[in-house]
Amino acid sequence: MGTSKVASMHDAVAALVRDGDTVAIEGFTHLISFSAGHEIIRQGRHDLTLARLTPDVIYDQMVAAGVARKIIFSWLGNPGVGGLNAIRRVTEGPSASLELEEYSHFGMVARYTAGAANLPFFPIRSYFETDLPVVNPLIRPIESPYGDGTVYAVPPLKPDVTIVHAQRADANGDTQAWGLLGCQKEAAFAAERVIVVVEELVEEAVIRADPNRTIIPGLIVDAVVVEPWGAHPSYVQGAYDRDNRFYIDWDPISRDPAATDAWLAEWVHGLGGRADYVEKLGAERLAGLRPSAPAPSGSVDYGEYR
Amino acid sequence: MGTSKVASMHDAVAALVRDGDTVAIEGFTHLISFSAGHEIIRQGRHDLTLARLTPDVIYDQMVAAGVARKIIFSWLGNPGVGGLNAIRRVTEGPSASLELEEYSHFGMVARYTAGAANLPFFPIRSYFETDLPVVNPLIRPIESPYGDGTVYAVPPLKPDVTIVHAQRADANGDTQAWGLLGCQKEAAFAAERVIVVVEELVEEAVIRADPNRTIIPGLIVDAVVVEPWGAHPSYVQGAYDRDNRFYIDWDPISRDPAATDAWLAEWVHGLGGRADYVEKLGAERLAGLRPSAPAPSGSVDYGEYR
Amino acid sequence: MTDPAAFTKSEMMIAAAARELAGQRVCFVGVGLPNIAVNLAKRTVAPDLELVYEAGVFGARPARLPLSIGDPTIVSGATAAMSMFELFAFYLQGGLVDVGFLGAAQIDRFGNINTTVIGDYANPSTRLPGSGGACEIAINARQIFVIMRQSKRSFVGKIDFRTSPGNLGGAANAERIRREQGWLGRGPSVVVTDLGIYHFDDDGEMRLDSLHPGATLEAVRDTIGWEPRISPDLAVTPAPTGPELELMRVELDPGGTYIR
Amino acid sequence: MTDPAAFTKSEMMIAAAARELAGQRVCFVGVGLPNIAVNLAKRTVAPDLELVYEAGVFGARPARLPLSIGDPTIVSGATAAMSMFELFAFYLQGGLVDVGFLGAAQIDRFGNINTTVIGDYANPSTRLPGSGGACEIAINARQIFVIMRQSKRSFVGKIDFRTSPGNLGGAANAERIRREQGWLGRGPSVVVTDLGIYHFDDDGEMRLDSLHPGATLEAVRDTIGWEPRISPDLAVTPAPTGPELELMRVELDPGGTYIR
Repeated sequence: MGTSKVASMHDAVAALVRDGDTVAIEGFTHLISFSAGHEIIRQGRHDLTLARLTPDVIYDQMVAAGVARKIIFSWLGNPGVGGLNAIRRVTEGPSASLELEEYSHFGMVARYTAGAANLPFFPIRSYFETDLPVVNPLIRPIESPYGDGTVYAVPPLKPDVTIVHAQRADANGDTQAWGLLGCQKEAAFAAERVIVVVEELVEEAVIRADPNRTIIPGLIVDAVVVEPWGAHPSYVQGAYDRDNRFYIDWDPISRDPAATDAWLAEWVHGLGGRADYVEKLGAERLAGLRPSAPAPSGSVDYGEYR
Repeated sequence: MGTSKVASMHDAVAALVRDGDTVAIEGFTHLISFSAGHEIIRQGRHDLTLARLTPDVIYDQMVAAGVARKIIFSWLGNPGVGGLNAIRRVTEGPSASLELEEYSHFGMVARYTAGAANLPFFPIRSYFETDLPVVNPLIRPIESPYGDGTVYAVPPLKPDVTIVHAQRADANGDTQAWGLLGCQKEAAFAAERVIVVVEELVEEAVIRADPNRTIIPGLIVDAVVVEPWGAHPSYVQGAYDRDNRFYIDWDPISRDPAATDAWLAEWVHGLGGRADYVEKLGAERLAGLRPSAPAPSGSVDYGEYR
Repeated sequence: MTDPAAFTKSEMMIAAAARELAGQRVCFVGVGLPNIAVNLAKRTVAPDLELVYEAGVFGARPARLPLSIGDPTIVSGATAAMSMFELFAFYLQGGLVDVGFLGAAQIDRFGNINTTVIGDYANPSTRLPGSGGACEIAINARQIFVIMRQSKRSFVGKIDFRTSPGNLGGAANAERIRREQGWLGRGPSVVVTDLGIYHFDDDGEMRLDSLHPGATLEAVRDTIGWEPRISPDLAVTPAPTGPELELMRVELDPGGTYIR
Repeated sequence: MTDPAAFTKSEMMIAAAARELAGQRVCFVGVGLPNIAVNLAKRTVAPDLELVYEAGVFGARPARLPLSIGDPTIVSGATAAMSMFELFAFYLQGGLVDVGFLGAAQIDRFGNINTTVIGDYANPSTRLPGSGGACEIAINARQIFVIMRQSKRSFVGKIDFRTSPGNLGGAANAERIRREQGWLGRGPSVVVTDLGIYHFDDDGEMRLDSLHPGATLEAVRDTIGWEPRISPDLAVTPAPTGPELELMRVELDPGGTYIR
């Protein structure tokens, strides 16, 4: 099937992420493509609208680096630690310069779903008697055509680029993931362009042996980037754990603009890419993030039918 | 967790399927619970509303046996063979006695989805400029609250009972299936009561080793019936093939009311249950339906995190 | 081994339909004749064709001709197997399908299709299967291919029920409505029958562009419920090749369900 | 080994919150304090409790305290891991969640919750995380449990932003609106703080039913922005037991993130 889509992160971002784009790096706590976020910073993209349920440390870094003009989100924090300080600096007080567009988690998931399904809106039973539709006029009531009341609608979200990290893909971009699946599938189908970053490149036969495990078909994928540890400090089910120390350490760094700049200089601008980053983190730190033991899924039989 | 839900098909149907119920035996060509349909006939249920995308031979048999007053569907045929003759007899001509409520496939899937998600309607881009909304007033136009046009809505479908066949479940009812997944998940979540019929009862640990493979949690399951070959003459991915000869043979039988009655007497009323049916089919016929070779999915690693 | 000089009208029809798929990328495979035509195309003119089955499969590689629209052979070795919600919402309605390949019981000159009833809906003389996925395929696939045998009962001046919209009352009418309603589909582009190949002209009406070997314009006119438009450059369809016939007879339809 | 005579206010709060889950079946676990309270309950009063994580997990059996609302330990060994669409649509909105367990930055006497901003929305003095799933949990879970520390800044007469609806302007008002709008949720039923346990009375207002050991009514009044209703049968919360403390200190929160 066609030619390989395997590319370096540099080339994938250079070709597919453009100034002014709406970019979604999705993955709910799991499989967050920090490596793509860093490359976007390194290439100096600007005026991006960044969409993500949980902006997390990666968008805090991207905002600190000046790539964003707006964030579309549903929960803005450093999970388990506190606030996102770089984002707070540009959203609190009279000099706020970063635009925020805010939903709930299900609202964001429903927005991607409407985008993926080419629907003009998606109805959900949420937002009743809250202030969210007051401050976000895109959350609108919609009456059931069956005369049984009103629910709320959210509009489709169609990113220019969606970037997801996964355990494995083949060279066509056929992608499989397990563990938490978040809304990567919906965000990818909703997007104009898709970059998949994987821990491991596998033969097409590995994918085709378990078609129910596929979350994204190569059909909608523009580039496959192979970068082990590309989701660090977030995690990859079965491969490595969340590096909680990183999330905790980010808090004091991000409170201090100078320290933040120094961190970006050292860990992003000062490195060529994820391979350098992995080397700099060091084998010992990485080894400590491996699962305590394997937990195999077991195999099921699809049968051959000739 | 809790006590076992394992029951005989007799007891499951006796306890959970009631006269006048809306019953959905779902499974798109794959995993069709013929065995549950036969038990419903055997117990003489009546005035059922039968919902299914493709009524298939099983609903033809149930209609022939007089259990149904109405069918809700999207494609009414004997797939690859022709019409469903018992259903045609009671729907064509001036003496039609079976009520039909008709959608498209996506309309039916959307109805179950709205039922499962407790939505008052589900919007889809279908039905434009067709006669379906003309003859089915439950298919209604709905305007986008964003001023960008109109789509169609379908109402939720919430069966009293949904019955699905699957490869395996544990005694709690936690159910896993692979291959074609149809809309079993949506139909099960939409239902008030759920019966799961499986080829194999497995330990809870087998399910929990691969949580992404679970399609229905025991939480919504009322009974687990263990009946190998319970989906014959439909098929079970990895276990057995479709018995096409059965579908072809059904055509002349179902054209003749007397032959149909004789078939029901011999293969349904005359048997105690699926074990008798399997024995009557014979080992040779069944052996011919096994896959030509195994096709293992392979195992993935979830990792232990302590 | 296979004599290309002897072939059935069905074999010609299926081979001609398969060839129309050359250059296409993603095809949504309908039940019946489309299924064998698409599977033949995948083995001949369009090896990279991605097969989409409404049962919930993308990138199928059936090792045999699937017995119906759902079959374990379309899953084993496929790229992805998923819920029907995902297939209809994200693949079809999401705009990823280039060709929707349908059969029909009745068709009119503008490619509008009936697969629901013959006669009155409430009191039909024949109850047909209904839409299945055809209604949304016709609206959301970028273009529609149709394969069906010609007869006065099937090629009619007015269809009894519009299950799947084609060019409605003609091209101008259809284009305006599609634009206003935001359809992704541009409507029907090919109809292949047992007698010839039709495309749609600027008025949105079927035009006979190629006549199968052995078929005549009389036979065409005798099996169509309106005066058909004939291309001034009417071609003759190349006969099925030896390899096409071999594939149909030996691999795809050894029982002769479709090709007889 | 663990001295039950010495415990922190946080330990008392978490133990009291966990005990409230006795007899419950399906709990949607919020981020932060709810996470440790629910995990403690699963190991003590409610071993059959089914844990639902918004990240897309049903029937989690975390081998350690999850670091945040998403963590690989909530997946390994779970009953089901799925897309967030499925979790929110079918489990939560579908009505399968008995208890939604939330934290809050501000709460009012009727259990309405703010986790969005302090101050004006457009120009906030503090930007809080926002809804996450809390808004739809409050509407769709059958009942809501809240765990949060008391202070004049958090227990306020009027919240700055209503992220998650509680009993709105009182029980009568809330019941009418829930009925009219078809909510599945019946609203908040328990608030556990570092000082005591509140339930909601017939007016839909918080009522102090139990005071933690060491806490005083003065301390309660000093940390609440309205004159609190006090039960005439005010109880004293039983202190954390040795096993509860052991579980919190050794297994669930050895780093002392929550229990200090």
